[in-house]
Amino acid sequence: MKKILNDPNAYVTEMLDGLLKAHPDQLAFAEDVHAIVRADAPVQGKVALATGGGSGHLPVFLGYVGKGMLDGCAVGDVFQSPSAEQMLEVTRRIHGGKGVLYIYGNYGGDVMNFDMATEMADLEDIRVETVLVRDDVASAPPAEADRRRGVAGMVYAFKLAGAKADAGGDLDEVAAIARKTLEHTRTIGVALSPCTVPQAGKPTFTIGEDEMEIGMGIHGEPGMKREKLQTADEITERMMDALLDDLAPSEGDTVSIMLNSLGATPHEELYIMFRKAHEILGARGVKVHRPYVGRFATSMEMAGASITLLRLDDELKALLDAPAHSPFFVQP
Amino acid sequence: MKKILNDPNAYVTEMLDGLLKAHPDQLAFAEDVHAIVRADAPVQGKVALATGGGSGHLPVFLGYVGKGMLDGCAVGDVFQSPSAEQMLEVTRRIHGGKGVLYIYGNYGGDVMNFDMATEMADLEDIRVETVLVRDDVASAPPAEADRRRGVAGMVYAFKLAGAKADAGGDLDEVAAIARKTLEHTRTIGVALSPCTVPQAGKPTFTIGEDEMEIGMGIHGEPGMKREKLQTADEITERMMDALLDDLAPSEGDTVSIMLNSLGATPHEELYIMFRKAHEILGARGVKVHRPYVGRFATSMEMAGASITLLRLDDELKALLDAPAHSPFFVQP
Amino acid sequence: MAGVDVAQARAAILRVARALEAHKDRLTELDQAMGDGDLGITAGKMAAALTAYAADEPATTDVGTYLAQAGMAVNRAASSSLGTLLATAAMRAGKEARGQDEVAAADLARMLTAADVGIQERGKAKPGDKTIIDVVHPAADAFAAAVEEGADVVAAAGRMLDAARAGRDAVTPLRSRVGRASWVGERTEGLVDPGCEAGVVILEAIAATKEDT
Amino acid sequence: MAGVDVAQARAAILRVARALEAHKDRLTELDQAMGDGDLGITAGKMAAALTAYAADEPATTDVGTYLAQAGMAVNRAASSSLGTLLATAAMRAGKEARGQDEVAAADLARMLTAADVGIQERGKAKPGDKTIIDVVHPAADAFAAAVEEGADVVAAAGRMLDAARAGRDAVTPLRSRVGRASWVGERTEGLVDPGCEAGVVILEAIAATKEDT
Ligand SMILES: Nc1ncnc2c1ncn2[C@@H]1O[C@H](COP(=O)(O)OP(=O)(O)O)[C@@H](O)[C@H]1O
Ligand SMILES: Nc1ncnc2c1ncn2[C@@H]1O[C@H](COP(=O)(O)OP(=O)(O)O)[C@@H](O)[C@H]1O
Ligand SMILES: [Mg+2]
Ligand SMILES: [Mg+2]
Ligand SMILES: [Mg+2]
Ligand SMILES: [Mg+2]
Repeated sequence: MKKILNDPNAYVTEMLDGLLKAHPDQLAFAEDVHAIVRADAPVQGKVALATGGGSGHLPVFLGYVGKGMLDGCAVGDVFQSPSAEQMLEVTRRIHGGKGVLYIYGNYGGDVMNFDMATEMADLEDIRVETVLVRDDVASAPPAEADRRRGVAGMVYAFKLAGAKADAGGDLDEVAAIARKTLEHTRTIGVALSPCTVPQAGKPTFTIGEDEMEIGMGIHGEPGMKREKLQTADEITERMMDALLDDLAPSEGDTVSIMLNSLGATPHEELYIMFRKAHEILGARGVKVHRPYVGRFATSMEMAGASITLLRLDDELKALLDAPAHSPFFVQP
Repeated sequence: MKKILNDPNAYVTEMLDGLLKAHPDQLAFAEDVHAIVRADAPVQGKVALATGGGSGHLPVFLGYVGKGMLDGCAVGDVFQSPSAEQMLEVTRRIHGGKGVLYIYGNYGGDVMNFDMATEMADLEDIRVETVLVRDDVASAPPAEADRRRGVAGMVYAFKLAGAKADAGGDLDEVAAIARKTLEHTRTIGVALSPCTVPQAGKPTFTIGEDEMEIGMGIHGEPGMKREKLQTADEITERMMDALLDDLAPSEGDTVSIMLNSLGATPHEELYIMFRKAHEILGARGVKVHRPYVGRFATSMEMAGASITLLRLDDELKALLDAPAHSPFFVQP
Repeated sequence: MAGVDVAQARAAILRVARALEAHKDRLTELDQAMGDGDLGITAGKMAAALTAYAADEPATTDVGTYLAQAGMAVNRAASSSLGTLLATAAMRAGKEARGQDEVAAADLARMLTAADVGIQERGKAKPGDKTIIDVVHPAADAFAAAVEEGADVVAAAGRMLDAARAGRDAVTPLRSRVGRASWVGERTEGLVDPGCEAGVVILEAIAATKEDT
Repeated sequence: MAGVDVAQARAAILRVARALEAHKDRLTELDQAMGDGDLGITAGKMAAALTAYAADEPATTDVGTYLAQAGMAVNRAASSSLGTLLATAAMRAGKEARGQDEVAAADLARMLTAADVGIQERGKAKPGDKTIIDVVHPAADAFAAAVEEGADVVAAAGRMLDAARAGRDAVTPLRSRVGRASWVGERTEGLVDPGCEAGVVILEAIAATKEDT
């Protein structure tokens, strides 16, 4: 897949430069360390939410920095963790006196660096709590759920924890909401074609013209197995089966569902999948509330999609419905 | 590029089915004829706005049906005009007593069918005005501007005319705003890879691994010429030159700019291009107001991007800033 | 010589459907060279719509109404440029014969002319722009002239087909001036216009009436 | 025998940088087979950061501080799993020697152990999980044991390297249990762990001090 690029080494810097020029009213920038914060940060008297991770997943991560969601984000190179120093800088800039919650995906580099940042923040008397996102059911069996990768489901955690912080929750309450949200969240992906990391210059993996991989991660991590490409209905059914087995909603339950393109797969195909997913939920007596269909967590130009389910109770539903406003996520 | 598909012949029907299931509060559906209207249509006492065209361009066309934008949309097969009958059905369902404005792209099939629908609507005493979108500067020289294709610039026309209709404008006033908007709007695209029409089953065109085509249309219509792939800055500069030559804004003018992915090209690359476009405008003393960066008019999974400029005066600026709410376009 | 009735019109419609279906690939090829390559798909849709339309016994004996309704079926199924123009042609030709259970040579001449005018009004193109008009317009003129000179339908149809083919070939060296092909510019010079080719295919299928029915 | 001073630490840092740069492609290859294939990029970033760090005359004579700051430079430049673990290792080893203008064999043993502990605390993996720990842990133990037994630094370094290589080879048949490779599961059996390989490369470069300086 071809790219519109300048120097691959300047990819993230130029991307951030454009982003800041496009959203000057919403975002501010610690240019030297690639840290993005809300333009009005720190919001005094509110628990601050931070995330971070590699670039190449827009809108994840920094696209959710905004009112009702995140306060700041440390931006790594493509598919690379940002450093502890970047995370500390974000933490300092967003801390509004009520502590900081880190919500990010369960990847080695990120975990280690956020842990380092937590130790550093502690030295500066900033209280930090951490909630790891581990929603990808394909990355480990239920018994080893703490090894799972974090993928699109993190958006629900940002949204609901952000709403709780906006509603005046303290650090423990906001962290509890993030944890509860993620306990009720499951994701699975399917990849049809790879993407290219600009600095690497070649595709992250190879896959046959008639193949797909259900369960593949958003950096090309291995899924369940390489198979012949199936129909949209078959693919959706297999993905939904995996999710429903793991989440096990009961008849009468309500879920929100996120049909997410990994990048190249167009909206048209997402709606074709959504149609089938909706039908499967209906057949199980599970109701759908506030579905999301679009691009929420991508791998640049990778072809494929993921499905996320979030089982809602009244508390989570109210938080999901609260307004939010970031450059990539607007909910009136 | 691989697709997640069932029967290619059911592509549009299944896509619409999913769309209606995802947005039941916002959209309603004349299922048999593939006509989408606002759930609250007809809005009495408001000029109604309709568009239509082939599928495969989401969010264009139907993604802009919603408050502050369009009232209805006739949905064709992929890259195929809908029929006059579909357009008439939309027209009937949205007419709120103040007439109907058709805004759509200048393509033969669409023009002929909307003209037929206009004649039919006339028999039913529904007054219809038409504004053709012809914003693609690459498709004909300025002297033959009425032959130009309609591409992403139509979104500005939907937005501003929709705002005028919301503000109580009558049919002539709303049509005048649509015309004025389009007089101030110019677009150019660049394509890096083709897309595949499901029913055709093969790519719409072929292009070398190291090639691009500046000026290509959103169905793969020929552009200026096939060239070696250049850097993001070079591509952006050439596109901006073509737009600025044609639009000729003066120092001190204000424009809105839309950096639009044709589908596969990720947000990251759009921001890299936006950065350069912003710099070029700055160097000319042209100010940027309310930029849009994302996917607004696509060709399914085509790789490439388009840039649209809209020169604003106070009237257009106020209409651009007005709120809008459709499944694909939310502006608080 | 008896005129054309609904049964014969129905047979002609089925012949047109078969001819369009048979020429799908050729039309796609031509449309790929200077358009968007969908004309084969459009031809297939028109063929299917016409076949479905003519599958039932005609509900009317009125040739005009029968033909106009075929045009509406075509528009519903195939609303690309050519689909819409051909639907318009059928509707206008049908309107010209409304109320007639049989149409004679002179009626056919008027119907062809109405189709020609309809295509020009709908598409706003003129002879010489290198479109299907460059087939239909000379064909209608030739048929009318032949009928005027006293030729029977078969002979008039022969002259019509000669004019149609000559019209197609005459514009082949020219540059396309309207529709998608106009964006391709000088690269269209020397290429057969796909709409012209479709026009010839359809007129040949219609003209076969008098021999095969 | 004199201890290691800042000048020698700086020379060792430059040797590590050169070794990482030289082994980039090999590390990428190994990381492609069971990870995300970026370890060569990470190695290049670490090499560049270390080279830049050691380009200036050291601003301190304190070996510990000098080494800890090198670790911070590595973390800023390369914050992948291994980059962070190695940065942590350097910071912990440096902390252990803070305030010393020279470090002797026994200091080096403590520093290596601190690095080992640091990596385990930071990454929360254990020996046998098939990570760089399976190189660093036995290497630190072997060095400490040799020093305990009265070996000089050169001899202890030799035993350290033997243990490091043996540690890498011992886990190659096993299945990876942490990090990206754990998602690849049984397909990792028989493959050399990229972090182990990097660990051996780095320790070899450090150990070369005593011979080349
Ligand atoms: N405005 C027009 N008037 C007459 N004929 C036209 C016009 N536009 C296109 N055509 C004819 O239609 C043919 C293309 O048909 P079609 O493939 O259906 O068009 P498209 O795919 O561009 O909608 C052309 O070869 C030409 O003969
Ligand atoms: N938690 C951990 N503890 C110790 N070593 C680890 C851990 N995670 C990964 N590693 C080591 O790091 C190597 C991969 O390094 P790197 O490519 O930087 O990882 P990633 O790209 O996944 O961030 C592995 O081969 C392994 O030796
Ligand atoms: Mg065509
Ligand atoms: Mg077409
Ligand atoms: Mg790696
Ligand atoms: Mg990595």
